[in-house]
Amino acid sequence: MFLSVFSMAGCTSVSSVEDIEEVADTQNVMEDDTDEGLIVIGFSQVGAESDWRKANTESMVKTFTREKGYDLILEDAQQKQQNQITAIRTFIQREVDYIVLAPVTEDGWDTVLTEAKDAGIPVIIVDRMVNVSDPELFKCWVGSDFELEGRKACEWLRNYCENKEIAPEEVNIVDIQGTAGASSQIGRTKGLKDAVRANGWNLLEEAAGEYTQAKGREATSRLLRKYDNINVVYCENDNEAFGAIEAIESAGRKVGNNITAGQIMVISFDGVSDQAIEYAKNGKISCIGECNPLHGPRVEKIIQNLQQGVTPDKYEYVDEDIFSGDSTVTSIEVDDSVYTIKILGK
Amino acid sequence: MSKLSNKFKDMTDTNLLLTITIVVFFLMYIGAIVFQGKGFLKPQTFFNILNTNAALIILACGMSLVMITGGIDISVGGVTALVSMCCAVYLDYKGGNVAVSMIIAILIGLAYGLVQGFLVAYLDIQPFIVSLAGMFFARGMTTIVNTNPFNVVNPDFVALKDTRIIVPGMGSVNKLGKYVNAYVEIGVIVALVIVIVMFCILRWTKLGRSFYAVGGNKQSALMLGINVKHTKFMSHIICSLLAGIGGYVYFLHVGSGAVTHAQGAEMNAIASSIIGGTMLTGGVGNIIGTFFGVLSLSTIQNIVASAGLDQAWWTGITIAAMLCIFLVVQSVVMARKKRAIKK
Amino acid sequence: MDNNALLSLRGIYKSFPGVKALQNVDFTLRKGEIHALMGENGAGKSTLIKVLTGVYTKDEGEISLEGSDVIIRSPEDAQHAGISTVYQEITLCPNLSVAENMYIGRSDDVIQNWKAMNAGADKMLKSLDIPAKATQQLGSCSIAVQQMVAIARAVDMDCKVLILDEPTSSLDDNEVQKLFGLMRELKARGVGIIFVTHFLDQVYEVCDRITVLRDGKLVGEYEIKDLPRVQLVSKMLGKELDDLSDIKSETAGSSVDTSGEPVIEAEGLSSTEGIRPFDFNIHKGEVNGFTGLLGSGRSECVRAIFGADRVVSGTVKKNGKTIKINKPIDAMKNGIGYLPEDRKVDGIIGDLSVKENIILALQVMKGFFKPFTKAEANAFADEYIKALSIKTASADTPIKSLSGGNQQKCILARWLLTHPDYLILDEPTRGIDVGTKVDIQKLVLKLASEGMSITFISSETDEMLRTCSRLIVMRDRRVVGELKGEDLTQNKIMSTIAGGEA
Amino acid sequence: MSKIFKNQIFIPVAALLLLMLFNLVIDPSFFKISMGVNSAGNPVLSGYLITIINNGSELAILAIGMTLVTAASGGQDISVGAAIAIAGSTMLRVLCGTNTRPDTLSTPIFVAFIVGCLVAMAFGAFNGVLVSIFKIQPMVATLILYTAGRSIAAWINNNELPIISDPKFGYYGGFIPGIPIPTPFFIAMACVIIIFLVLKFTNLGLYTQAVGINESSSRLNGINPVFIKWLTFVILGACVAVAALIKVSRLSSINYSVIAKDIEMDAILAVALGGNALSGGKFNMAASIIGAFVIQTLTTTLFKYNVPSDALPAYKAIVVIALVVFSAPTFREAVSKFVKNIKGGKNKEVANV
Repeated sequence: MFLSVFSMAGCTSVSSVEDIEEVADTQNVMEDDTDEGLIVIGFSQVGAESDWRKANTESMVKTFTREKGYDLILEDAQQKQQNQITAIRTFIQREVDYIVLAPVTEDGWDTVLTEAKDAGIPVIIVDRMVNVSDPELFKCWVGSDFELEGRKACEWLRNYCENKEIAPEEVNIVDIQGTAGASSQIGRTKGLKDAVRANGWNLLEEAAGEYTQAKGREATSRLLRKYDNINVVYCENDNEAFGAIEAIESAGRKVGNNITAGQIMVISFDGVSDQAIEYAKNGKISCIGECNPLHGPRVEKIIQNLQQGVTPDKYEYVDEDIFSGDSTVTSIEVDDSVYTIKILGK
Repeated sequence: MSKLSNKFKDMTDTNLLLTITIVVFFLMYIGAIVFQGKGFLKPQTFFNILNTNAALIILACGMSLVMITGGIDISVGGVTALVSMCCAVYLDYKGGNVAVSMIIAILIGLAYGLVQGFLVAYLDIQPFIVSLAGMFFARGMTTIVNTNPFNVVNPDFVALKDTRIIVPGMGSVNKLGKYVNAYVEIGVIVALVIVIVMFCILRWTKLGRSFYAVGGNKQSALMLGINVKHTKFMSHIICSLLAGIGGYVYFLHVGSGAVTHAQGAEMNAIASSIIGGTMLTGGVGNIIGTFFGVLSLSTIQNIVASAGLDQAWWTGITIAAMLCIFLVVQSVVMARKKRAIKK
Repeated sequence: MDNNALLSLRGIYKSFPGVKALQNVDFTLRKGEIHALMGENGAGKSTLIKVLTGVYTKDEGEISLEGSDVIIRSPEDAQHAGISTVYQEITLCPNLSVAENMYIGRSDDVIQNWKAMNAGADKMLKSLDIPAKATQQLGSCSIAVQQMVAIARAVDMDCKVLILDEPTSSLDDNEVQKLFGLMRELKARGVGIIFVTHFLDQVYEVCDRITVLRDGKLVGEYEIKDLPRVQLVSKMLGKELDDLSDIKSETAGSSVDTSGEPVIEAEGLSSTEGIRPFDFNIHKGEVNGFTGLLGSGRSECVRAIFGADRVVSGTVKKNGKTIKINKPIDAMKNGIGYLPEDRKVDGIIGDLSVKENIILALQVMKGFFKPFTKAEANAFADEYIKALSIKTASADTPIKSLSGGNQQKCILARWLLTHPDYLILDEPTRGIDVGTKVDIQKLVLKLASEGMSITFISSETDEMLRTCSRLIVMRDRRVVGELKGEDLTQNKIMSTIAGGEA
Repeated sequence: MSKIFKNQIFIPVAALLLLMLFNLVIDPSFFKISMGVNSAGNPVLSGYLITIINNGSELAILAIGMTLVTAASGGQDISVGAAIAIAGSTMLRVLCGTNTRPDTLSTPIFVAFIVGCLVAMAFGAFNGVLVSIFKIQPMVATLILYTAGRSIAAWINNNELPIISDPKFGYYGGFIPGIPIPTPFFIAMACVIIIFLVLKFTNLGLYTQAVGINESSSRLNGINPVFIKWLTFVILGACVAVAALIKVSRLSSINYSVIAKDIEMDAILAVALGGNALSGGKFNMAASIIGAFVIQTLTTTLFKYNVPSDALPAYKAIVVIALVVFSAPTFREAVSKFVKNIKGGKNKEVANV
């Protein structure tokens, strides 16, 4: 399964794959210089709540192997900030060389990151952002521009509606939100809200989906009972979208692009799992804003730079695409950049 | 040898189980040092266990108490979450002061104790059902109070939360060559005080001994002139009160309110009590044992984490395995002892 | 009105759903007397005592202690008023120490002084010759010692009124004598003692006065010297008694043919409960018995035959053929029935109905996949309720709401229903009123005459003499003798039990 | 009248009627059942009542096993939720083989169910051994599996989330084409019928009750209490497997940490609402099963009035407490005394006049 994700990623962000190889080469040279032997990295992961998260973890595990001179200690926090704080404290006691943190929420990191700084351990943040008083508390951040993802997906919807001559006031959207307070939730929600305001769509309700299939299903079926005019379900990740599709189908409705004919359009994010791509191909999901989970190589590059005393950029965005199974829209423009839609053929 | 077996025979059940627990804890910690090395040798690692588990220690004390009395209270985790959320909302949205938030915590605990205690003791409803409903109610109320998790930024509170008490004479040199003192959080002091107070209550007060009597045999306790209903009532009052205090200590440690806070804490508290030698049938148990029970439980978690068993599910499996071994050992030891007495 | 009255109860009423347990009962206890409270099972003795000790609250009536009215709502209140009680069942906490059991629930002190408590307890235990240490966990003491501890607690409380509710049922003769000595001593100190027992001998040995209850009503209060035994029994039963003499006249089981193959024959049997290997046999239509002091291994022997404890050695033959008995079901399938010693713990299944309790053993023998139909079960139950005249509201009443004697009859019915070839009755008459006792004895003889083999165990020797034709005597967990025919006399039994050379 | 009132089944039935009445008064559309077409193009019934019988099915199935365990051992199995995760994970593993997203099933569904069933029964047997042989209290013994279960479930599938695309697998938790009534309801009814036949044609009921009330006495009557207790846990294991089949079929996938979450609490509640003593002994199977549907009705009613799922427990708790307080003997006694006093007072007044 992992391989397929990898190859899929390969077709979407070719550059990063090349990076891996380059870095791996330099790494082999490097190894002889360090007396300690292995570089110990403590990685506090949020959990395993979604396919994206798993691909993210896999990417880290596959990158930081013993063969390449790393010792990765992975701590699964099971969605709890408290567990992450405990994990970081354990890392400090074990005197790891680097701490990689994929924070569950943005707030509440000051204390523990100060401890890490005092202990002289550099911290690299991945995926979601942290909100700290002193930006020096972490070395750098690697992740996606979630707001951009949201804006791209909305731009696709706008283009699609224009092409199909659907009036903005006929677009009735519900937003199945991700884990409240997560950067991705905040960014994707903001992207949607801005677009709703700019285009005059109806945003019927925002519901909590917590990035899980079960919650997505539950929220959607509740909303379907409440509103009978929903025609766009904006899910903030794939797992929520799977749940939403189930809910729509078990309520006796159909998913698809043809919203004027009573179908319900599902828009989603991440696009890491085969199933999501499959759904996009056969039109169950109309549009997926990709969120690249392959942070491992980027983090490795940063660590290599740090080892050599090079200060990396503070913020690094990964490249991301947008997929659809429908060829109505071929390219969109956001902030003066043009993005080509990856049309997934059947 | 026969002297030893005699001693074994004369030991009260409580002391016997306590001894097993303490021995196992030390063996485990030594094992951890031997196999895992430097991390476990640092005093701060041990104090981190205390810092992280201060709230659990308090909850487990209350749990042991109701278990000794022959009951159970599975609402403690829910109460912890409710306390955290209420205090967090109060402190941030209302800009309230820290002292009042403490009173709120204690009042929530007290209210829980009054209602649950009344239902269990005076209406004779099974404690499992009552506290199950209590747990549901607390978890539900927590969401009703506020759905989204958030960190408290109230400056007084944050100052209190970040207060560290230096443990004199202990510390270690860190990577940068700096000597760092070992420290504990305020919650640990609260937990230790509660352990001592609870130990004294159970050992030396009339009420404390009544808990054991009621747990040992309700009918007999009644005949011996103990007010059984009042005793049960008090056990729930104290347990919920401790859940309130434990909830605040938890809140003080995490500094945030969230619906998912302290999830499964009730089961951890029960597991700690059992590992600490408290029996769910009532009448047997010891607070010191419970204290070591919590430490054992979290040491295991630490070992699992630092053994590099990366998947989260290993923690669950090892804790369960440990629980299983403890239970079977307890069961076998008690059965042996019974047989020894018969002969 | 008696000036010397220590405790008086006037016009006590107490009813439970469907039962009027006490109706207008008066009772007076004087200073320095031992007062027997007598009556059949279900006469209201236990209820009266529970009202007095606050376990039940009375519906109506007054209680006065030393002339002033007292209100007793809980055992705690009773203790504070100076009424202490020793119950038939042990009402101590097994998980606490001996000393604690003696002192808990007594003082108002918030803090417990362990040192003083242990010292006091040790002194008391020593003075009463109880073989236990103050710091020992109560659960690790034998039942008899536990009962003695309960008595020690009551004695130590400096009470004005001491209630002993069948305290002797788990004590051996020696311990009973020790208890009587203690009672006399307390009496001399002016304590009033209420003594409830089924043993008539004991009543006549220590008591001064008797109050008789029947069907929840007061029959009367008598000086002991004015009330001969026969009259006491007739007052308790409410009828003149010829039945007792009837039984005596039958010299039981003399006509049994013991020449043939025994029905059950055991050789070298021993179990995990620590009895020495013993041999045993019984013939068709014979009634024999195990006798010996409490703890001599009587019950353990029959339990080994029935497979109730794990058998470690020996063989059992039925009608000459070796059979394998590992667990009770094996014994049952071979036509053996066992009425256990402890009715509450081993006999009844409290929440199940009388009917289910009666059919249980036969049902288990019939098999898991072959339940009786409702009609069959009802027919069985009705037959035996009638045959043994079990007093119950209906066959569907939970057995726990029946009186002790009727519960025992149900258990008896359960085994009779299986039509065993060999029936073991371990203390079938313990804690049962005289009337039912006689019924059961008669039934045993009748069954034997119909060809059933029966082993009968009882603590009351005269009862054994009346029913058994052969007695196996036990001491210290081994068989020490077998008595039959001429040798079946009280004296001979006593001397065999005692084990003197004489 | 008083006989009806005293009957054990009165409480759950009354609770059910009360809830129905509440819905009838507030919003009769609760009872509306409409015929629709689902995504596969099959005619299906939908409506709140259908939701209740659909979603209450797993609970009813579990209540059967839980009632027996409660009766025989005087304790509860708190690991059923975790065990469902294990059984479900096993079934998916067997169905998928090595590929987590297979296009075709590698084994027939029937085989997968049997394997899942055996695994669930084995875990039931494990609990049973701890309870019956080691004499550990059921709640404590099952705490072990409760702690480890979901981890084991994740481990079975290497922490992957297998997804079954074959629509046939969805039938068990959804609809069979052409039949508009949800399949879980049929499965639950089949289980109910089986257990009633078992209770009628075997002595399971008598034995479990006897063992639960007085173990020592049962043993002396030839029953093997160790085996009976163990057996009830194995039966519960089988119930768990059936519930697991429905659960995973609903999703055609599994979420280890969420699947059947807190269902143990609901199952225990169902037993308690049925008026069965949680301390064991006598039981009434029908009452437990109705109890399960009471809980589901309550849940559905609350959902209907837009109570968010996280806040649901709070309302549930209030209803539960009201029910147990009402059925508590002490409370009933106090009330009847109070009523009597009022009546008595009136009588006296009359007499005075």
